[in-house]
Amino acid sequence: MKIAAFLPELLRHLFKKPATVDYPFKKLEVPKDFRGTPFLNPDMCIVCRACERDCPAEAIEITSVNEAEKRFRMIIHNDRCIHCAQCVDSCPTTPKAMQIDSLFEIASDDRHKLKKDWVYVRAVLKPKAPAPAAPPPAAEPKI
Amino acid sequence: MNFQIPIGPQHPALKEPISLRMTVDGEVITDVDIRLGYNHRGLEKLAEEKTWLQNIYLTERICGICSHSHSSCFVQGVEKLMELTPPRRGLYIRYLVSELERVHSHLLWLGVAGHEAGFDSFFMYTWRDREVVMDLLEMISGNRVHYAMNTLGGVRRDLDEGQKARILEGVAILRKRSEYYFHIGASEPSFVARIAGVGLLSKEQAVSLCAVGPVARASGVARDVRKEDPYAVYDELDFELCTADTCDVLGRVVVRVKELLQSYRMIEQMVKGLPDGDIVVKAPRKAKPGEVVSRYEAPRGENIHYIKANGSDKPERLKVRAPTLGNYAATLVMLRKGFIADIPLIFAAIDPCICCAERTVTLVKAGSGEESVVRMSDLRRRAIARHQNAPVKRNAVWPL
Amino acid sequence: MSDIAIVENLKRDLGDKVLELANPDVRRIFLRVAPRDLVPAVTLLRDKYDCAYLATISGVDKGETFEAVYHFASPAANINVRTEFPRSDPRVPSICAVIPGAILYERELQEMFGLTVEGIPDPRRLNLPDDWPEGQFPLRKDWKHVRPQEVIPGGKP
Amino acid sequence: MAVVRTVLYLVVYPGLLFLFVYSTFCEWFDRKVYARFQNRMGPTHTGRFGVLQPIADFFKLMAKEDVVPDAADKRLFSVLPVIGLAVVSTAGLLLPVWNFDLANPGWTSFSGDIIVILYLLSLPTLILFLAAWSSTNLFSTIGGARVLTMLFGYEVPLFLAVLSPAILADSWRLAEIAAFYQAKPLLLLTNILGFFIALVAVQAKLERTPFDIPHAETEIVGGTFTEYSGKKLALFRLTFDIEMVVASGLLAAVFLGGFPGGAVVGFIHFVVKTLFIIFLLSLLRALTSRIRIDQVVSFAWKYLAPLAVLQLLATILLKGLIT
Repeated sequence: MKIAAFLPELLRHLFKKPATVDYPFKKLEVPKDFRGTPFLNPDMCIVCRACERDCPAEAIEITSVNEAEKRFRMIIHNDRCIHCAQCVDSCPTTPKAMQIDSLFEIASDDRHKLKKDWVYVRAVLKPKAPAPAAPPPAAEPKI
Repeated sequence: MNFQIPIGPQHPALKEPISLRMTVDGEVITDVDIRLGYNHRGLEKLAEEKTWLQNIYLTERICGICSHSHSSCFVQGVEKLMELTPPRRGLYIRYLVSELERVHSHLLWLGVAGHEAGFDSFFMYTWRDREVVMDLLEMISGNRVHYAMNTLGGVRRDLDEGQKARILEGVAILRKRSEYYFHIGASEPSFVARIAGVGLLSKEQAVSLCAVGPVARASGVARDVRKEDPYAVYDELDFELCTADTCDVLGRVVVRVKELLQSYRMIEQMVKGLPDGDIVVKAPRKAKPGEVVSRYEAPRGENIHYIKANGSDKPERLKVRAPTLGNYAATLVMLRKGFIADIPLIFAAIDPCICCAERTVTLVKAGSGEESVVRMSDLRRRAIARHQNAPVKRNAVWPL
Repeated sequence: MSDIAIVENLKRDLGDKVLELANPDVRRIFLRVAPRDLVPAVTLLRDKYDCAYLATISGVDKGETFEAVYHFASPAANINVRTEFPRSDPRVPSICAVIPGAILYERELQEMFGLTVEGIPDPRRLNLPDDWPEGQFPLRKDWKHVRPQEVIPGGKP
Repeated sequence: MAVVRTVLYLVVYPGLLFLFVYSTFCEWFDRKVYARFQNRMGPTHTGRFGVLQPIADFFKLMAKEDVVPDAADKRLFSVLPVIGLAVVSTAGLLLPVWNFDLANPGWTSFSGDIIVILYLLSLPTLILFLAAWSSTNLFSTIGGARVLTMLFGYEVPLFLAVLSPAILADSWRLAEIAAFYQAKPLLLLTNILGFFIALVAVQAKLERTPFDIPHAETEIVGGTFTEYSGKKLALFRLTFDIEMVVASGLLAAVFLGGFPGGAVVGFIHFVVKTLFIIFLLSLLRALTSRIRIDQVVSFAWKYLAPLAVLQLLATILLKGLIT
């Protein structure tokens, strides 16, 4: 039972630089593959809806704007998103249509500002396979 | 003359909403009634409406501190249902992250115990050193709290050489700091005075009330799922079972710090012995009908997931029993005969994760003492009288 | 005591009470008994098989019958005792006399599935709110919950 | 001229204005040193190095809503903070800082003023109990009981420790005691034991960790201050700050040889010595954890009181030797 067992540690830290970071004024850099906000690059997307089906928080919504010209609209509800990047893993395209950036300061006072949407024409698959450009069998579109 | 003190759902000492109604006589607690359900999110019903893949992230959000425990326990069970055997490397990474999570959870608890006892410098230092392991986890998994490392059939991210070296470095720093906290926790007189002889739970009580985890191990009950029912990689790692037999909060501090040191050993073994190969196996979307009980040693005790599948891509029944729930009956026994000053310390000693345990509540006969205003003179007389004949016999050495 | 030894002993001790005994995985034993033999089976498990530790009780709604699975954990193996009872009169004996810690899970069973646990020391409601309507048992399969449409305050929909 | 000096004395120098500014400065100093001990930053953004943070807190609280519980005894509930502030400020006037001459004692420094200052410093504890009692809240009732219980613990050792140098200096007047030790500084070393006892006792009087039991927020929410908010709470916190300044001023005067020199040099002495004592107080605060109420009383009577008596004995023996 030592009296003032903590004294040497306290005195040693008296003139050391504080460990706390002055956050809003000095920012910490985020590690390499940090999971921030998901986003879509529309030209790669083949509308297989794997991301919409696998998203735990139902934050991805794909609706067809106009069936004839195969125009689709995807809304990512970033206020519901839990940033788990499952959509990136489930996306069958290579290079990935769904990607995730490392932006974490996304707080806003209005939830509508958090919703991002893309209107895009469904990409015409490069005719590498003679089969018609049907969506891959694994995904059954749920209109 | 006693009156009831509501350590109500909202209280500075409680990080989460739980209601403890203490029937108090002066400073001594005579009776306790606990009431939960303020944070019940109907998780088991929700799990029946989500697919297996989505349920991984749902079970991960049962608790903020031990998120990887719940998701590993769930994924481990589902892999048995789907007869998947994840590759060795994937298993090693999964249980490396779970040991890192045990380190961060125990360091967090050490700080909270210090804060509850008013030892704020200890709280500041332990939480500063906890940042080392949080940065490691963020480097590995991309997020500080919900690591989302697990997927059906393995893990989602791999470890490269640079990360392995950084993990070993971090563990070396943390081992030195943990030994220092062990020394402080056991020798700072004012801190020991607050935790020695407080919250007594004898071994028989611990067994009969089904206490789990460090609370049971601090009362001499040597039960640990990693030793008793070793899952995945734990039969290949050598580590000791840490117990103490002082049956009080000091024993729980000692057990948790010893477990920290054991976790460092395991992490080093896992990082050095990381087999190579791929980290995940393709998983089907549907699971064959069947049921499985999967057990996992979370930082607070034993997690049990009972999963029943009916052949569709959604579970038919998911029953989750979090460790904190097992300790509630033991908490009420510990709280009786304690001081008001000890309430937050005893309650924090089981490291309650209330959002985990929100599926059930326990009870003790509510005290009959009604709320009554006591005259000043006899309040002071009783306060002084109580000091002369302190009713609680402290068997531990009490330096002050 | 290995799994096979436990299974043999259980067959010998319980004899005809054992309706079903399965050992699907290492250190996992599933035992089915009729509701009336539950308490003697649990007492035997606690005394002879060192299963004083009840992890939890899982209630399962199997359509026309209910099922309660009692998960015991001994240092040797995880023994799960299962009982089934018809939906028409959902009654199950309480094992609080044998295992004091079981009160927790029996009350959840009672509240979430609408079973009546006979001899339960404290039938108070558990973690459902006090103003939860009577007769509503959320974990039953036929209890459907329709999620309200999410309304975002302010601004365009 | 004398009227101007008195008004100046009352209102500016050791009076209200100085006490307000200096006590907020001391609180900033305490919070900054306490933060640096814990390897963190402490207040940094309000004014240079965050110096204006306590003042900012004070004015924020003054602007906040002031709720009086309806079951409470309204008049007593709202008048207590003001009385507390008044008591502690008058104690501040008695410090031997300026405007005293050794020859003829005036109203600011007379023989026996050490007793008056000790009495005025123990009044806030009773005011705290009344405040806790009049707010009829469960937690504050317990806080009030704890304040009284602790009073029995640290009061006697404090008095013994502070009075032993007075006995050696053979006078009850702070100015004379300070002058005595300025003349013979070597005798200060004999009071080192008394100094440490007084430090611990003042830490208990100011209810700072390890003795912040009456308002331990993790146990009984706000303790004595649970029902206080807005202006009343601001006044109470100011009372505690001024009490810290006055108590450390008292200890500096008695144990560290007072504040020699006229107005300016005395002022510098006053600032340096009180800041040194506040540094020791925040070191004590960073060092230990909060102990229970029954441990406070047993610690005070098992360790503090005997040591104080020992110090008194040594002083009396020494007094016999040197006269």
